[in-house]
Amino acid sequence: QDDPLKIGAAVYGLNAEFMQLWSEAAENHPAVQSGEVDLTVFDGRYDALVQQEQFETMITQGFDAIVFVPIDVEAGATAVQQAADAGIPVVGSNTRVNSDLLTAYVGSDDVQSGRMEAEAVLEKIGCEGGVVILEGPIGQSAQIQRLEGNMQALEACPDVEVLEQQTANWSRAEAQTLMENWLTAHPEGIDGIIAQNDEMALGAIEAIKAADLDVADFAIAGIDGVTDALVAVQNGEMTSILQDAKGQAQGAIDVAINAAREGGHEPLADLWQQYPDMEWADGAKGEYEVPWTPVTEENVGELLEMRQ
Amino acid sequence: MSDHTETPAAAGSGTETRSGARTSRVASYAQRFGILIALVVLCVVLSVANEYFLIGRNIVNVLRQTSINGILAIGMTFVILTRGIDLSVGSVVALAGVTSAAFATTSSIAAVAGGPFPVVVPLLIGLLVGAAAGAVSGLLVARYNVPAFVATLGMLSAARGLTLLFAGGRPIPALTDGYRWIGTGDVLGVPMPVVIFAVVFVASWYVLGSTKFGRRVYAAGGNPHAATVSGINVARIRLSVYVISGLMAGLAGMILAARTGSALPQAGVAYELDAIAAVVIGGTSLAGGVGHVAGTLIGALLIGVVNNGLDLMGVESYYQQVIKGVLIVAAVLLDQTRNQRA
Amino acid sequence: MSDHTETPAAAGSGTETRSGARTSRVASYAQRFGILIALVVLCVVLSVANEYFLIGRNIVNVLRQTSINGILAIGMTFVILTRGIDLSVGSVVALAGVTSAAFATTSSIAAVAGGPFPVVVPLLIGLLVGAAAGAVSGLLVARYNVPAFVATLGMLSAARGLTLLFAGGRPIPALTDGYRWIGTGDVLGVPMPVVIFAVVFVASWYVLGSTKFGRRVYAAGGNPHAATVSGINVARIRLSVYVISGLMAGLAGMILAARTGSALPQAGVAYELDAIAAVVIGGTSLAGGVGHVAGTLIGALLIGVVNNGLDLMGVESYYQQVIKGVLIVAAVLLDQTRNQRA
Amino acid sequence: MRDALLEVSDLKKSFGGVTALSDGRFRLEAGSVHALCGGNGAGKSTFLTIVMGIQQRDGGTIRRNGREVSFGSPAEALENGISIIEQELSPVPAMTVAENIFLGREPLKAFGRIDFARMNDEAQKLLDRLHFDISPRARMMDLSVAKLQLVEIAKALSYDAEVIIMDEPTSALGESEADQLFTAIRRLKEQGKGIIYVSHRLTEIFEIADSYTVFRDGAYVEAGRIADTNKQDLIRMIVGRPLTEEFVKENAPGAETVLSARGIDSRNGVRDVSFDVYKGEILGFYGLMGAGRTEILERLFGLTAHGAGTVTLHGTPFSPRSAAEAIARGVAFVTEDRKESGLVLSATVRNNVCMASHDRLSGGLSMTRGAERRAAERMIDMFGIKTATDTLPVSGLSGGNQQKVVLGKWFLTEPDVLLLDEPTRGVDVGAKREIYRIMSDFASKGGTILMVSSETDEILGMADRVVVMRDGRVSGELSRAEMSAEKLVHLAA
Ligand SMILES: Nc1ncnc2c1ncn2[C@@H]1O[C@H](COP(=O)(O)OP(=O)(O)OP(=O)(O)O)[C@@H](O)[C@H]1O
Ligand SMILES: Nc1ncnc2c1ncn2[C@@H]1O[C@H](COP(=O)(O)OP(=O)(O)OP(=O)(O)O)[C@@H](O)[C@H]1O
Ligand SMILES: [Mg+2]
Ligand SMILES: [Mg+2]
Repeated sequence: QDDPLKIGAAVYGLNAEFMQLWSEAAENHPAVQSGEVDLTVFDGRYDALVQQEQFETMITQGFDAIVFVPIDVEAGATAVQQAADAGIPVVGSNTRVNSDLLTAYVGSDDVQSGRMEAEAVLEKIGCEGGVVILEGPIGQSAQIQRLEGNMQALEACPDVEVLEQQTANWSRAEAQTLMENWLTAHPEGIDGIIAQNDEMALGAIEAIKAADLDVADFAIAGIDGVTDALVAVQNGEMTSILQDAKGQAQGAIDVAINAAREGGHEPLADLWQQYPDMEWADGAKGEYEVPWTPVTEENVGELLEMRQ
Repeated sequence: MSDHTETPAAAGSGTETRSGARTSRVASYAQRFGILIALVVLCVVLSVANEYFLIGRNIVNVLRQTSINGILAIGMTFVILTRGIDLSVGSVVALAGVTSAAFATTSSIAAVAGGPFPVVVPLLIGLLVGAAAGAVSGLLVARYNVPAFVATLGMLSAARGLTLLFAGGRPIPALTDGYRWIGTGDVLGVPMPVVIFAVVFVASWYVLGSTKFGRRVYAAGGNPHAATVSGINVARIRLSVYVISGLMAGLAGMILAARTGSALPQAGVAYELDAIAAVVIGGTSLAGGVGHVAGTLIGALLIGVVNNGLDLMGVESYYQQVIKGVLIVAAVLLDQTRNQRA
Repeated sequence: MSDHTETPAAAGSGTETRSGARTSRVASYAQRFGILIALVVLCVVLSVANEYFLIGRNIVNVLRQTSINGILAIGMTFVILTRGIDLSVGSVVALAGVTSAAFATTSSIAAVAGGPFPVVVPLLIGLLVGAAAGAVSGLLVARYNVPAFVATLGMLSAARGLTLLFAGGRPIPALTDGYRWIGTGDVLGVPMPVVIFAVVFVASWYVLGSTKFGRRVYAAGGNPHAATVSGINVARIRLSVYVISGLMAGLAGMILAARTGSALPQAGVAYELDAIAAVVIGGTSLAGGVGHVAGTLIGALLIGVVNNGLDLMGVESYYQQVIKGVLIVAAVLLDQTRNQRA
Repeated sequence: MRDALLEVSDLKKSFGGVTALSDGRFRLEAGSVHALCGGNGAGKSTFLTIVMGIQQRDGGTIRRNGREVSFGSPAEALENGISIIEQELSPVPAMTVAENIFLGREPLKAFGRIDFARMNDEAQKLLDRLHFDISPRARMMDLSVAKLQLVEIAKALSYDAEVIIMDEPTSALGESEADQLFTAIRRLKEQGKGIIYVSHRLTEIFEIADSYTVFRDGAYVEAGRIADTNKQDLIRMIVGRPLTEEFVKENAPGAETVLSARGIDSRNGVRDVSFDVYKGEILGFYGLMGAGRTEILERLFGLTAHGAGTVTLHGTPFSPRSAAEAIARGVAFVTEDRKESGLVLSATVRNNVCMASHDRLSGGLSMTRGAERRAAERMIDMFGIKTATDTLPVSGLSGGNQQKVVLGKWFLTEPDVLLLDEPTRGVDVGAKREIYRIMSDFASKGGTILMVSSETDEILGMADRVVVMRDGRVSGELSRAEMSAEKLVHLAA
C-alpha cells in the first residue's frame, strides 16, 4: 500500500458534545483505523475565518481531501473555492455550504428534523394550547432550517399559539434561565416546548423542575440525541430526534476517500448497511441524506448502549 | 474601613462627613447610591411594565439567576481591588464543574473509580481545583510579574482545554442527589444558590471590611509600593486574591453543574465579562484600591434584572442586546453624573 | 488635584538611559527583545518540527492570518496607551462588515437600493460606521467619565444587536469583486490584508512615534493630570483613540467580510481578547503611557504563529487550547524575567 | 495705578462639606516676587490651582491685567501667560526630561514630525542656563524626587509666562539647588515677570520675596511688603499666635550603641559607609542631592538588596529582607516621597495611619475598629493633622497634612529606631516645631533617630551628631559642638 491519504476534517467547533461525537466517529472510520487514511481534525473555534485559515493550512500541506462542517452556509463558500482552486475535493457534512464546487454533501435535512420535533410536541398537546420555541443562534443554517420545519408543523395546528420564541444559543444554561423567566411570564400558558437542540430542551426541563412543576405536564422535544437527552427520553421527560453523527461523519469520509482516489472506493462505513434508503451509487451522488431517527422508549436503550 | 471610598477624582464630592466612622460608612454607601438608584428605577419601570416582575417567584428567579455571576463577581472584586483581573473564571467554572462532577456521577463511564462519593468529596475537589487554578494564575502574577491579563488569559485557554480533555468533550451526567442539592435544594424556601451567594457575600463583606487581610488588599491595590514599605507582603496578597477568585469560580462551577443537572465542559464561556462588568458597574475601579462588594452586589443584580426583565417582556433577542448595552451604560452614566465633581 | 501618577511597579526597571530620546526610543524597543526572542525561538522550534512551517506559502498564510487581529490590536494599542480598553472591536467588526457589505452585494435581498456600488462607497461606509461606534464609546469615556470597560462592553452588546437587526440575522452574501479584492487581492504577490496591515502599522508607528498627537496619547495615558496642566486636551485625545480603534475595527470588518466572501453578523465574536492579548504580550501596559506598536506587531505575530503552528502539526484541539495558554504565558515570562529589576 | 498682573478677590471653593477657601485675595505686581504664606491646609494650593484653571472656583473674581478672566482649563491659563510648578510633582514617568518639558508644544519639522534633536537641544540649553545637572534624555522615572522637582521648575520657566506660580518649588531641594532657582527668579523679576512663591521655609521668603500675602483657614489675613515685616511677625500671622524658638531639643544621647553599620554598600554608588548611633541620639545625615543618604536608609530598612557590610541592631545582626522584618525589629521609616512610597492616596487617613500597625490593631483576624479609630485620632491630635474626619481619603488633604499622616503612621508603630528622610518636607512652621518637639521627646524617652535632611538649619537645630556624605561616601562626621553651616557645606561639596 502506498502512502496513506491525507484527509482533513474541518469542523466548526469541538467544545460541544455533538461535534465531539461526530469527530470521534470520524476517527473510528475503518479506513482511518486501518491506516489507509491519515485523518486530521481541525477545530474551527466557531469562527468562519478560522475555518478558512485552516483550509489554507491544509492546502499548504497538500491534503488529498477535505471533509467540511462549516460554521456558516455562506462564509464556507470561499474556503471551498480555495480548495477547489488547489484541486482538493471537499465533501460537506452535517451543515450545508452554499457552493456548487462541493464534491458531495452528506448530512441530514434540518427542515425535516424541525418538523418532526414540532409534530411530536403538537401531537402530545393535542394540537392546541401554547408553545415556546428555543432557537439556535439566529442566522445559523441549522436554526433557520429547523425553524422552517417548526413552522411547517405549526401551520397544521392553527389553534396553537407561539407564546415566546427566542435564542438560547444552543446552550443549556441559557435555555434554563430563559425558561425560568418564561414560566413566570406565562404561569399557566405553556404546554409545549420546541427546542431546536437537546441541550436547550434539557435546560428547559431543569427550569421546570426548579419551578416545582411537573415535567410530565409539558411536551418537550429537542434534536440531536446527545447522551443526556437519551437519558431524559428514557425517563419519559422529552422527545428527541437523533441526528446520526456517526453516519454523517463516516459517510462523508467514504465519499472523500472515493473522491481522492478518483473513484473506485468501496464504502466501509456501517451506515450504508444501516439505512436501506441510502444508496452509495459509486460515491458519485451530489447529496447523501442521512435519515433522522426519532428516539423512542423502544430504541433508546439500544442507543444508549452504543454510547458506552 | 471605608477604604473603599471612591474614585479619587470625585474625592469628597458632596459627602458631608462630620461625626466620624458611622457617618463616613454611610457616606461610602451613599456613593453607591447612584447605581443603587439606577437599579431601583429599573425595577420600578419593570414592575410597571410587567405584572410578573415583582411577584415572589420572579424575585427568587432573579436572585437565583444572579447568584452564579454574583459569586464570580465577588471573587473578581478581590482581584480587581489589587489592580488585577481574572479572565479565567469562566473556564475554571467548567473545570471545577467537570472534575467535581466526576466524583458525583452515577454514570459508570464518567465516574472516577469508586464513585459516586458523598457530596463533600466532590465539593472539596471542586474547591481545590478552583483554588489550584487561581494559585497558578496568582503565582504568575505575584511572583513572576506576568501581567494579570496575560496570565489569566493563558489560564482561560489552558483550563478550557483541560476541561475538555478531562471530560472527553462530553457532559458528565447523572449527578447524585446530594450534589444536585447544591444547585436545586433550598433552605426555608430560599434556593441554595441564593443561600450560598448570600453567605459568600456576607463573608466577603466581613473580610474586606473588617479583617487585616481586607485592609491589606486595599493597600496593595491602592499603592503597592507604599504597602510594601509599610511591611505588607504585596506578593502574598496578590497570590491570595487569585486563589479566592479561583475558589469562587470553583463554587460557581459546582452550582452551575448542580443546577443544569450535568457538568458541561463548554459551560461558563465568557462569564468573565459579566463578572467584571458587575464589579465595575458597582463602582470598583480597575485602577485598584477603591471599591466595595456592596457595589458588586448591586452591579450583579442590575445585570440580572436587565436580563430577567427583557426576557419577561418577551423582547426580541436582537433588541435585547441593543437595550442591554444601552441600559448598562445608562445605569453607570446616572451614577457617574451624580458623583461627578462640580 | 494631585493625580496619582503611579509609576507602575516596573518603573525604573534597570533601564540605563543616557544618551537620549533616540537611545531611549531604541531602549524602548530593546524592552521588546524578550518577546521578540520568544517569537524567534517559537519559529525555530516550529520550523524544525514541521517541514511546511517555513515555506513561503505558509509564511504568507501566517501574515494574512495575523492581519485582522493585528489591525485591531494596533487600534487597541492607541486605546490602551491612554489607560482605556475597547471591548467592542469584535462587534464593530461585524457591524462594519454587514453595513458596508449591504452596499456591495449583488444579492437583491440584502442590497441597499441602487447597489451594488463601486468599492469606495462600501469602504467609506464601513470606515464611517466603525468611526461612529468608536466616537460613541469615546464620548462616553472622555466626556461622561464612564469607565472604558463599561462603555465599550455596552457597545459590544449594542453593536452586535444592531448588526443582527440590520442583517436580519443572516449573512450578506455575493459581494462584488471590487469589494472582495480588499480581502483576496494582492499587490505584487502580497495579499491585500497584509498590505493594509503593513500600511496601518507604518502609519501608526509614525503617528505614535513622531507626531504631536502621538506624544499626547502617551502623555494622556502616562499622567493625565500632567498632560492637562501642560495644556493638553486630554478628553479630546481620549475621544480620538476610540475613533481610531473604531476605524481599525471597521477596516478589519471589511477585510474579514471580503476574505470570507460574505458578511456574517456573528463575525468577530471574542476578537477583543486576542487584540488586547497582542497588545499586552507586546509589552504595552494596561496602566497606560508605556508601550509601542512594534511590540503589538510582535504580539500579534506570536499569537498568529502559535495558531498556525499548532494547526500545521495537527495537534488535537483540546491539547491546542492547553498548549496555547501555556505558550502565551511562557513567551511573556521569558520577556518578564529578562526585564525584571534586580 | 497700573493694572496688576493678577488680581484676585473673594475667591471661594469648597469640597463637599469642607470649605477650603472662603475669601482668597491676592494682588501680583509686575517685576515682583510675592510670597503666599499660610499654614498647612490654609488653602494656598487650592487658590493657586484655581488661578491656573486646574480646578474651578465656587465664587470670586480673577483679573488678569485688569481684565476679568475665567479659565476652564490650564490650557487657557497658559495662553494667558500663566504657568505653574505644582506642589505635587506630576511627571509623565515613561517620558524623557525633554519630552516632559515640551509636553504639548513640541518643536516640529516637516510633515508634522517632532524635532527630537531640537527639543533635546533646547532642553539642554534651558537646563544649562539654570545650572541644573540633568540630562534632557533621561527618563523621568529614573530620576530622584529632587531632580523631578528641578525638571518641573525648568518646565514652568520655559513657558516664558508673565506670571509664574511656584507652589513649594524647593520642598525636595537642597540649598544649593534652591540658590540656582533664586538666581533664575531674580532674572525673571528683572524682566518684569511676576512670581507667586509658596514655601514653608521662611528664610527663603525673606531672601527672595518682595511682598507677602497670608491666608489662614481659607481666608485672607494680611498682605504687605517683606521689607516692612520680620520673621516673628510673619509667623504670628501664619500661625495666629506668636511662636518662640523654632527648634525644641531636650534629648541627650546615651552611651549604649543601638545601631551600628560597618562598611555597608548600596546601589547607586553608596560605598563603605560606617557609623554608630546611640540610644537617645538624633544622628543627622547631611549631603548634597544624590549623595546617597536615602539609599542608606533604604538599605537599613530592607528595601534594597544587601550589598557588602554588616549592620547590628542592639548588638545582634540586622539584615531585614523586607520592611515587615524591619518593622518587627522596631524600626520605622518615614520615606522621602510621600506620594510614591508613603501613602495610599485613595485610602482614608485612618487606614493610612494604621497601615503599618495591622497586627497591633487587630484581635486575631478582625481589625479592632475602635482601636483603629482611637489610633488615628491620637495621631491626628499629636501631629495636628487638619482633616474633617479621619475617614476622608488622604488625596483630599493638603500637602503638609499628608506629610503628617506619614509621620503618624510610623509613630503609631511605636518604634525604637526612627529613620526619617526629609521629615518636615512641606510642613508649616507651627507644625514643624511640633514635630521637632515630638522627635526630641522620642529621643529623650530612649528612642534613636537617624534623620536625613537637606536643610542645614534643621541639622544644626536637631542633630546631636551629623554624618556628612559626598558621592556615596562618608566625607566627615561632626559632633554637635563642631557643627556649623560652613563646615557642613564644606564637607558636602
Ligand atoms: N480634592 C480635595 N478634596 C477635599 N478636600 C480638599 C481637596 N483639596 C483640598 N482640600 C482641602 O482644602 C484645604 C486647603 O488645602 P490646600 O491644599 O489648598 O492647602 P495648602 O495651603 O496648600 O496647604 P499645604 O501648605 O499643606 O500645602 C485643606 O483642608 C484640604 O483638606
Ligand atoms: N539613577 C537612579 N535610578 C533609580 N533610582 C534612583 C536613581 N538616582 C536616585 N534614585 C533614587 O531616588 C531616591 C532619591 O535619590 P537621591 O540620591 O537623588 O536623593 P536625595 O535625597 O537627593 O539624596 P540622598 O541620596 O543623599 O538622599 C532614592 O530612592 C534613590 O534610590
Ligand atoms: Mg499646598
Ligand atoms: Mg534622599
